[in-house]
Amino acid sequence: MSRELSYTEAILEATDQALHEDSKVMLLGLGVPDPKGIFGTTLGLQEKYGEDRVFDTPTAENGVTGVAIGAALTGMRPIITHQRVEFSLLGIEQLINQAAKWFYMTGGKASVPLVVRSIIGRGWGQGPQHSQSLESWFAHVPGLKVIMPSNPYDAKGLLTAAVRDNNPVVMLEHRWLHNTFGPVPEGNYEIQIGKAKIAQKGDDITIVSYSYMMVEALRCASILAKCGINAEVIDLRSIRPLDESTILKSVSKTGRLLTIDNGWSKYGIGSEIVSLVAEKRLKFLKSPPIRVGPNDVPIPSTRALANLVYPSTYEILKSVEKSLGKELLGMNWDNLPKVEDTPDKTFQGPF
Amino acid sequence: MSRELSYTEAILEATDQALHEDSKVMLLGLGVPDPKGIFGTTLGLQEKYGEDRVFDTPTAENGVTGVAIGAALTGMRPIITHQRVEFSLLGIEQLINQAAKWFYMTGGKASVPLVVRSIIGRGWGQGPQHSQSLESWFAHVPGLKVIMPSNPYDAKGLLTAAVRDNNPVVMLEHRWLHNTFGPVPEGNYEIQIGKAKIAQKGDDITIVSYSYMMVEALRCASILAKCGINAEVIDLRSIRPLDESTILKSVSKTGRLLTIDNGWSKYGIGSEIVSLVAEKRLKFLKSPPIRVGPNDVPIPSTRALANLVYPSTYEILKSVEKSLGKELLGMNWDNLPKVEDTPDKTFQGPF
Amino acid sequence: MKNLDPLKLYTDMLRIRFVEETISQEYSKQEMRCPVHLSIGQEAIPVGVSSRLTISDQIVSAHRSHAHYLAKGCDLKKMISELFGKVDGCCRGKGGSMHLFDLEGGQIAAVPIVGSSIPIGTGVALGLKRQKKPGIVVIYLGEGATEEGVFSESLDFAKLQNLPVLFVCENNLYSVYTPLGSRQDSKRSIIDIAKAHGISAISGDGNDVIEVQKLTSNAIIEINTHSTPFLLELSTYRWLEHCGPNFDDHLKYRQDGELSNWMERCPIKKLKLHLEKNHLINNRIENKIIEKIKLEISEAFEHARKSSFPDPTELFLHVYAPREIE
Amino acid sequence: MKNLDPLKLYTDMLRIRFVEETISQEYSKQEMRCPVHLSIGQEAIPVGVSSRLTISDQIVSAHRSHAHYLAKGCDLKKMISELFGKVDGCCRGKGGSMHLFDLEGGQIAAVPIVGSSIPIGTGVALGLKRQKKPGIVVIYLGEGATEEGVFSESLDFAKLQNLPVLFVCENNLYSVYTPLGSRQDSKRSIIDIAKAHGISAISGDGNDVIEVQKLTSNAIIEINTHSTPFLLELSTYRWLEHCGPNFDDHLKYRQDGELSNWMERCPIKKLKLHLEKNHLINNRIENKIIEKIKLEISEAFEHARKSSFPDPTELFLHVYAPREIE
Ligand SMILES: Cc1ncc(C[n+]2csc(CCOP(=O)(O)OP(=O)(O)O)c2C)c(N)n1
Ligand SMILES: Cc1ncc(C[n+]2csc(CCOP(=O)(O)OP(=O)(O)O)c2C)c(N)n1
Ligand SMILES: [Mg+2]
Ligand SMILES: [Mg+2]
Repeated sequence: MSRELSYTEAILEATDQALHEDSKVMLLGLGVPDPKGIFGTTLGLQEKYGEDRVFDTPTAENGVTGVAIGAALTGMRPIITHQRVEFSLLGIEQLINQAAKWFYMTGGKASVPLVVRSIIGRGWGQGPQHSQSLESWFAHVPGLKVIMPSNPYDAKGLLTAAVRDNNPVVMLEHRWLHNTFGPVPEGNYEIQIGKAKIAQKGDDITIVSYSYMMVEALRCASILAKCGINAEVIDLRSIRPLDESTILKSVSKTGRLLTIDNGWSKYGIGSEIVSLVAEKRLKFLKSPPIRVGPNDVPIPSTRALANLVYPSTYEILKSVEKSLGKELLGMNWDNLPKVEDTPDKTFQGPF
Repeated sequence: MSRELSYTEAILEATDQALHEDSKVMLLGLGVPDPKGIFGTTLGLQEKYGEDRVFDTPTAENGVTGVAIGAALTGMRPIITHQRVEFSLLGIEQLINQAAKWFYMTGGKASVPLVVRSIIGRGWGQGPQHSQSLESWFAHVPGLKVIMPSNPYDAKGLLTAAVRDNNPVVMLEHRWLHNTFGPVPEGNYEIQIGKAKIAQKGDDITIVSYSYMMVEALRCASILAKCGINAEVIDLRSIRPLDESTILKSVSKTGRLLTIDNGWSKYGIGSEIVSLVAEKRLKFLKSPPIRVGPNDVPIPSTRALANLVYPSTYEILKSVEKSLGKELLGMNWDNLPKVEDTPDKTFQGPF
Repeated sequence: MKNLDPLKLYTDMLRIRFVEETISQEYSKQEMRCPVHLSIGQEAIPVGVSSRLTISDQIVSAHRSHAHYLAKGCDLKKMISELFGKVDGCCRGKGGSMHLFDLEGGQIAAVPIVGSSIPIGTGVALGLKRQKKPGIVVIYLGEGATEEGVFSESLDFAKLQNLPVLFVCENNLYSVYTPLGSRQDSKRSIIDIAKAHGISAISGDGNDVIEVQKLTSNAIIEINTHSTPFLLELSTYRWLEHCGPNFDDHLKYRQDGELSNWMERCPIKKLKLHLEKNHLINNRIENKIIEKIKLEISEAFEHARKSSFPDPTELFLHVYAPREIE
Repeated sequence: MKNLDPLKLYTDMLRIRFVEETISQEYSKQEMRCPVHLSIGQEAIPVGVSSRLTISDQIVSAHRSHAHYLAKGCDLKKMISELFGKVDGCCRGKGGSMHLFDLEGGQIAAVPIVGSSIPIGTGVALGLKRQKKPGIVVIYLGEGATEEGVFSESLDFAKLQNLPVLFVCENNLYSVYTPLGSRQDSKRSIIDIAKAHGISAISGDGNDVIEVQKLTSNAIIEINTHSTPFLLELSTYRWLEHCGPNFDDHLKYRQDGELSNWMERCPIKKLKLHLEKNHLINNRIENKIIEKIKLEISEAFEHARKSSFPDPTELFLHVYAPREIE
């Protein structure tokens, strides 16, 4: 397991293997076979599997979502792509009213095996209509599954599971994860949808996050370790179904909870987790749980403001301090990474 | 204030007075001038204000939402209607990406005064695609305001405030409230958006609800009173902005919290409220907060199952017992109203 | 290919008419507690269309789907039980009248969000084509549904991929109570919209079942020979209220005399005249047909009445499909 | 009415070209940190259209809006500052390149969700008509945007209400990297789609500014005399990458030689030939024009560079409009 792939390559490989494994799998979306191949995640697949299985579409998200549902009803297993989750809103009626309810509505007689990949934007001035992260919308709806992998290994394993699932699965990919690297096995493997991962074990506080915010969570955990604080970091991986028992078990042990949201916190993912813990583990809580997430404003384009939207390492660590009820020893508060409008130096826009 | 109106009449009167008061107000939507007039809420208005101001539209929710936004940009104050919130999903891109962000996106230079009325269905076998209640979606989005009046007085006052507001306001109307009656003043008046109401004062437990579930909440409160339990019942009225201080003040006093959701509880309205309280009033909580709401399933058509979806008086009272940590004295558990598929005898379907 | 015998067409129309009339009569008993959109007056279209369909052809419908379902040969008992909310309904009671389907009969879906059935039907055709399965897909849609943008999106996609789709637009002049003129400019043409997308299209009298049958025949030939979609726009008229069991002429949203004119143009009456002229029917034959239909219908209602409601545990069943289905 | 002098058209096109070229050159400095969709090669359409617009006319644009904004006479400094993310940008930095607008100049909106600008522009026209305000609304849209269903919905609504809308479709053959043929059947016709909705429509050469001007004149006359919408489809071509500052011919998604053919058909070059033939331009005049434009542009960039970023407190400003605005 020493081979490293980027998140992009992991998605590409999972898709390639899914297309190879099952002739019913098909891949469609605006730009799928173009030279950029959905940020590299679909490159070369049309050449390999032909235009019948891997193809471009008109700019018509509502129609395309419906078409994918219809094809799924005949036994196909479509994967559709949206370069921004905002574009998917045009097809959300199909996803929510139709796909999510089909199996139930037909009394278990017909299902819609469909994967909807949507990219969540951030940074480089994408602005109010290209930077939202609407996971709590999808997570609210019974009948949908929602995965938000935080690293290449999970991206491949969860996408593989999603394609094999007989339900509509929404995969939300953070643009800033695309160029992150990590070990990825060559063969096919699945990560169970609905199971969280303990990304780091610890006893002092439970930090729950997912998707890109896991990068922040783990960074904070290693800083905390230097201060002698052992954080247990939970990577949700899926937000529906939600792995309640892993969360509850951890908080029972640590007695402290911090959630880091990728999207807005009001009526967000952290709200569900904090409520769950308050309902089921109230007595275990040694201090009030804390939700951290983007500020409750539309995302502005200018970096002067956009950088203020997102939780910083500083804010997260300060929240941990508050939760612990004591100062972090040996912290150098001045030396923390600042929020930037690019994930790394290789990212130079424009999209 | 002895005059009683139905919820429907209260909406009609608020709209009538808004059209009268401001020539920029206009009302459009599929069926607005038809003989049923959106369940009676728009009857006679076209005759009174003319086809230029009150008019029907094609079955084209996306287009109509965009048109209303465009008209609002020129200074008009459109009210649009959807006979079911599910239909509004076709126009949700316009509402969320455009209207909700316009004022922010233009640096405060242009705003979208727009009211979107959507009806939430329930009962009489409406089924999976005509019974959803998606308020937590709208509540998640900064830039929107979301009102959910629970009675005729509030319906008139909140709608009046919504039409005068310079922001997009979503009003969700529960179909089962349409035929409820209550005192409504004749003149124009506003209820402040973002302010909750203490519908009943009490010291023993805080019950937070909104929209149709307030009917249940108040029913339970009066049953509880007979058992010597004084519940403080908060009617949220608006779910964005959320009146945090009224909730926190109440829980500080009672130490107990029960939320009753109108839509699904997972990632729902109750989640935000429970989290808020857990974060800010943890120490005050004498027992774990409890969320009650529709079961986490698509809404089936058959009443044999649909009636099991919604929280019953029994379930709510049992939750209160759990919260109080003691049995309700003198309760006759067998004599409670059952969940029905109609709000009252006058409702005989079909829609 | 179904029987092309006009008497069969007559029987099929009459059967649908009687089913709908029975629902209408029985509705006030409050056993069928779900919205119903009846098709009385519009029977010729589904019967004419389905008379040219085979078992491998699929149909997709919307909110007003009873007639489509029955004409295609789907199961009557499963339909009535569904309306009653019973567990042996086609959706185990979970869907109701607005979600009728029958995979064996060939109605793959009914979707009550206006327009949303159209891309789904288009996708069904894509699935068939990719799997090289035989058959075409008929997508029934109201003229109101053509106002939803997804109609145009689906035309574009169907033509681009050259899918075997027959779009059948039932133009009954109304969307709920709203007349055509308040929704579509008088110069707007559904036929021309299809043609502007490169799709052949033709209009016809939707109350003349023989004409519908002919137009369908020609359309299917075109679809199969040129592997291209086709659109039929057929004029017709709904007699009862949009949703519910009753007449609603007193509401005055219809033009004066409009309903009675259209009732004169009843598709069943029209075919009967033709049959009589050609001595293909007499009282004895007709009575036998009626008797058989009535028996079948009363059995279906009796069956539904006696059937059980789903068990409470079914509430949590079917939210998610398991890994292995079928 | 703006100056119809062809030299003015030339100046306007050249000014847009230079602004876009400057953005392209300066982009790598990473001061303009937002996606940019440049219009080099497509200048004739907005310049030709705007040459027939008055100050009371409004335009609505999409993601590729620089040229529309500038041709309409909106403020250059506010645009460049916006690209720099500065507080004196047209959106106080909150919008970036994809949200340019200038209420005084008449660009009421730019909307980067493909197609979503179309009903908004239609609604602007409704608002003007209801308030009996003068002016028409020009809605610029790419040929890709015609694939979104809301295009058809907007055509229907605009015609139904007879709104003063001029739809200007800039057909540049691509949506991002996807060629027309992968998105629209060869028999699909945007002109015919408009006509099928009852809207007059005509196509023309979008790289010939004089032709654009003429077509626009005629369209506006039709809109005003018959109070009806109108659609123009104008062919053109984007030289640079879809989003970003560079050429991208090496990506090979364009046909071989396609770009160079279209560069030959440069709208500015074409008009210059015409001017030269009619002795309306010479080196001296041209140099003066260029000098003036370059000065204006460098001043705008200098200004943007020196301007401040919005204060951190602005993050929470403008989420909700207060009761009293203006
Ligand atoms: C998206 C959406 N908007 C509105 C409705 C409400 N509605 C139900 S049926 C119907 C009429 C549609 O008219 P048409 O397509 O002509 O079918 P018809 O009822 O005439 O058969 C409408 C508007 C809906 N179900 N879905
Ligand atoms: C709804 C939606 N889908 C996809 C996109 C991504 N996108 C941005 S610009 C664009 C191209 C649209 O093509 P066209 O309308 O022809 O305009 P052009 O770029 O050619 O000027 C696309 C697909 C988007 N912004 N919005
Ligand atoms: Mg109709
Ligand atoms: Mg284009």
